[in-house]
Amino acid sequence: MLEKLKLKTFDAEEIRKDFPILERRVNGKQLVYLDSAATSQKPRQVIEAEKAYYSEYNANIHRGVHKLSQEATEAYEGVREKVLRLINAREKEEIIYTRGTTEAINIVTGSVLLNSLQKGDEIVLTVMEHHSNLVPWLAMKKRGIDVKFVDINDDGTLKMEQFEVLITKKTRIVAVSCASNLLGTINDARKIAKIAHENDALALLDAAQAVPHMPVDVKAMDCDFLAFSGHKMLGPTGTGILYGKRYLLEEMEPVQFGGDMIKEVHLTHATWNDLPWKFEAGTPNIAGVIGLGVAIDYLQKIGLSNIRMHEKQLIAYALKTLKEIKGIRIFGPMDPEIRGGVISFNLADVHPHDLATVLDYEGIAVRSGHHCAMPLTERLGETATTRASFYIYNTEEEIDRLVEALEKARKVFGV
Amino acid sequence: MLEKLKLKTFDAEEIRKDFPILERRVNGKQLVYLDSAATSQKPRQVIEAEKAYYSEYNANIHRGVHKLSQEATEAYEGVREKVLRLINAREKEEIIYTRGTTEAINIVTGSVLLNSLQKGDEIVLTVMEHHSNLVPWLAMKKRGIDVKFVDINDDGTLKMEQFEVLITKKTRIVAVSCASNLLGTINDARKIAKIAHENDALALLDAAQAVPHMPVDVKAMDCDFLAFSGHKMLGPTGTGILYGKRYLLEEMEPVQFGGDMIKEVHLTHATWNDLPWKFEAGTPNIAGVIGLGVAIDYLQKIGLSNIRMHEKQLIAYALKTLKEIKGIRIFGPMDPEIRGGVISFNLADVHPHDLATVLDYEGIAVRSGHHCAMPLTERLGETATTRASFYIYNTEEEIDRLVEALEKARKVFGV
Amino acid sequence: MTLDQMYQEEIMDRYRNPSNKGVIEKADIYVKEYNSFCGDLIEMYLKLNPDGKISGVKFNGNGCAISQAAADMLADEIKGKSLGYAGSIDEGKMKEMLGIPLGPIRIKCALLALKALKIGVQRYIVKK
Amino acid sequence: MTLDQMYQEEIMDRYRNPSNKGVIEKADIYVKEYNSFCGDLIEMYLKLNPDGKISGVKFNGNGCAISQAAADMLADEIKGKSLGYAGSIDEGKMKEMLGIPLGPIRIKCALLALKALKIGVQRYIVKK
Ligand SMILES: Cc1ncc(COP(=O)(O)O)c(C=O)c1O
Ligand SMILES: Cc1ncc(COP(=O)(O)O)c(C=O)c1O
Ligand code: FES
Ligand code: FES
Repeated sequence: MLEKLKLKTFDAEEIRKDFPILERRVNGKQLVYLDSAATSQKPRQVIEAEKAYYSEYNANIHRGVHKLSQEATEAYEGVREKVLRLINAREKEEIIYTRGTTEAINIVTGSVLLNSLQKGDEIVLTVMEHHSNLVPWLAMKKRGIDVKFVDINDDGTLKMEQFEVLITKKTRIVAVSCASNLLGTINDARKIAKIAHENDALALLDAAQAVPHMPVDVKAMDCDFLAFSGHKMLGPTGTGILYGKRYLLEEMEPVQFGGDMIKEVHLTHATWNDLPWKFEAGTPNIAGVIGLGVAIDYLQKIGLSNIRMHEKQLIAYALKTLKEIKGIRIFGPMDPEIRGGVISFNLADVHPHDLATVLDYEGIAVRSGHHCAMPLTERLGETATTRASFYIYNTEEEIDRLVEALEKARKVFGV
Repeated sequence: MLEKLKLKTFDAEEIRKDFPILERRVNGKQLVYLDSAATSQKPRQVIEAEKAYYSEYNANIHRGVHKLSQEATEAYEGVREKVLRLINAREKEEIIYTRGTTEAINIVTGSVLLNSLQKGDEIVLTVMEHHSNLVPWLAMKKRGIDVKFVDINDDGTLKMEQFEVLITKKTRIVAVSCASNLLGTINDARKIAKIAHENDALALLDAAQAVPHMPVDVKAMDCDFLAFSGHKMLGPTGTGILYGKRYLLEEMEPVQFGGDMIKEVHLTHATWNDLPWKFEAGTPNIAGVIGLGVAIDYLQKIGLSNIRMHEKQLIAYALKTLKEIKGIRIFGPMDPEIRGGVISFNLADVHPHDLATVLDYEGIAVRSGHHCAMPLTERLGETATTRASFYIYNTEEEIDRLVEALEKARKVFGV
Repeated sequence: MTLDQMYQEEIMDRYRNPSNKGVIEKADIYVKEYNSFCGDLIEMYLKLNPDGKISGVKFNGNGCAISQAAADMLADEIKGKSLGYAGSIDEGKMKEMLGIPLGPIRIKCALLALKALKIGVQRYIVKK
Repeated sequence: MTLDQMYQEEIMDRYRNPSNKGVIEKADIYVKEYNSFCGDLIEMYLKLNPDGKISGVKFNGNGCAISQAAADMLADEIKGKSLGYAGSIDEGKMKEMLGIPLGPIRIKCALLALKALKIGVQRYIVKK
């Protein structure tokens, strides 16, 4: 069916046929999966790619001369080229495979490049960061490094003017998400990177909620690091990417040590392998990376701009219909132009987890809680929220089902 | 066919039917896979388990209230119990999921527990360690920590008496492999741990070549840490385990920071989650862990003692037939009682990679090179070796094919 | 199970109108425990008689309906009982009291108050 | 391709009896390069005439038949040529010279000497 995608129309109904899980029934109802911001579903093409690897050419990579190992190595290494094209990187050496966004960011924070930060140096984040782009930086406070936060406006957009104030000559790195996994806000990453560079600071972008959903161009944004997760973009679990500008990656010390990341080992010392392998110690998630390659092919075939358009339509529809529900509080910008396919809300005083349980009884999978953004949740004055998030396979009918179920919940909880 | 395994006989031919890849032909010949020490092949049960996860209940874990997330969480967390039983750990909290042995060891070396090592403290390793259990320790030398090495005898066994000398009150940790991935030597890990403890040092065991192949009991060995890889024991790539005694894991600081490993996050500080999640930051390899659980079931059904027996028979046969080849040099102990299913050798002056290429033309997959053990290779006076390694699905007929092919290689290279 | 069975009357009642919510000043036992899954907090306050009987018990915090109802039930259950009895209540008993099946995730809500109680009892015994 | 084609006569010949193996004392260009896949080492020695022509070239190290044969061929190819020509040899040319297809792994063997040569030429030019 992928053939049809070449047409200009973006037919989610056709795409759904590629996702076996969407046929599932939950509590007797047809599954409505609105939790793609946590992890996306996988098309059969990706599932089959992993199966094919294990059934036809499973072998450890790099060090093997035999046929299976050569095939596995070629497939595994070939995915770097696909990632490179997806985010418009310069060289394959800039693409490092990780377990996910979290590991990608931890490689940057854990490396000696940043260990060389000195007391008095500053890091600038925002209050909307995911814990992955927050806790690793907080861990640096012990070394006397100050962490500052850009706040949000009431509409869930960043107070852009604060960047100009908080980023100073003391700032060594500015780490910001391209899009918020809770508010949906799409940030002006390009501008933020520019302000950072004007102050000789580095810019790291957490693109976990961007790369799967819209065109991302590291050259255009001119970021120094970019981190994202494969499992949020149709790829297997246990996959992610760290992009880094080559000169920075060259300077950085590895954070994990072992096989594959070395050139030479003696009893007294070792020398590091070339990029990108310097950062890839031990046997990696070979099947996962190969699956990720197929996921990227799938996304490219649809086109990231088309995906963005589809999600924009969905979020516009969701904002319009959900805001009619009595007692609902919706967080984040109401303008679909600056919002990804994510909508978090609360219903009167109903606890989000109770709400999610109620929705689950209706077959609707939403996420509830702090969405790994406790400080932001607190900043919103909530203890938790309920989040519906969309992807290529979601439809307006599914949003209708969400609205119906929320009306039902209002009755159960008497609100 | 797994039903048959309940019989006392261990029928590799029956087991082979579960491994789709073994039907493959390479260069027109039936594949002979002798590279399981690098990564094992996967039975269809494991492949199907991953497929079932993605097709039926793929979701992110822990934070999700909805049905899919609950099912995924239960499946993912349930595997800890299986690992616990496999290695006879005390509590599920002692089982940490990692990408592989390498990451498991790096968690220990990277943690502040070991950052607290002081100048003058000593680490004791052996010359037969895999880079994974070598390079992370070497990285500590920068901090003034001394790394000492126990040597091997000519037969590839450890000079056990050196432990008594090298381990002193200055020794903080002794890190040794249970079985060598190059020599095949099975070490007396229990005794080594005992000597370590008598000197108040900790004992870390690299069990990458032990857990897949023989019964391993952390209580009996009384090790403090045990590291191994899921992908070497029929499990998916990107999986591994760190076992640690609870009191040590409690004391240790996490090495990666982000989602899931925290209890509370504020803009100023964060507190860590309970064990084992404290060490599992970010979305893990969910499908991989679930597949690993099925791999463990598969191994348990066959029985680890039976697997050991099968491999002992194979290695005895291999040693007997290979040593007849003119010009062959076999490394490691010639006694199958203290040797796992691994045999490394060199043929006259033929370069191991040329040899592996020749074998590959005969459909035989062997590994060649330093096997991530450069210092050991050097210690043996070689620049590289060729390695054949066996697992449950290998047969004596396959060893015959190896011998034939080696004879052919002798002709090609005129040796 | 249907939605109504899950959020059945007793649970909704106790959630909307708990009889044991509040604080006890100068409590003999005070425990603050987070649910690691949701970040919600429960506080348990126990007041003891000289003979070791639990004379007062309150819970506080912001949790879901399940956790609040469970805490309220648990408070009723141990009020006037010995500390030993309170310490002996296990997960099975707690699930029985709630009377609704819960998945691996929401069960943490049901057991949060119990977890806090157990910590409190243990700490008190050790300190003595 | 069969085994014999792979380890064809010229390759085996050059491997067993290389004409350019050895060292050059006081070489104008010396590079030591490891093959990260196998750990094997190749050393390239180049001697230049005053006019910039390569008057002598030797390689040393312990590699496989492929790498040794490739190094030997490469040495023959650049002997007496200009440094510019040496620097201009690309992977395609090297593969062509060897004349056997190689997988993604063994290709590194075939290109090791070339890699060392290119590094040496570049360094020399920069230093000047
Ligand atoms: C914005 C953002 N950053 C980071 C992450 C962490 O990604 P992972 O769990 O794959 O490491 C997520 C997803 O949970 C996210 O939404
Ligand atoms: C003894 C030993 N230790 C460690 C490792 C590293 O395992 P991994 O690559 O799965 O991290 C291996 C396997 O390559 C091994 O054989
Ligand atoms: S959701 Fe937090 S206690 Fe139930
Ligand atoms: S195997 Fe080392 S250079 Fe060919």
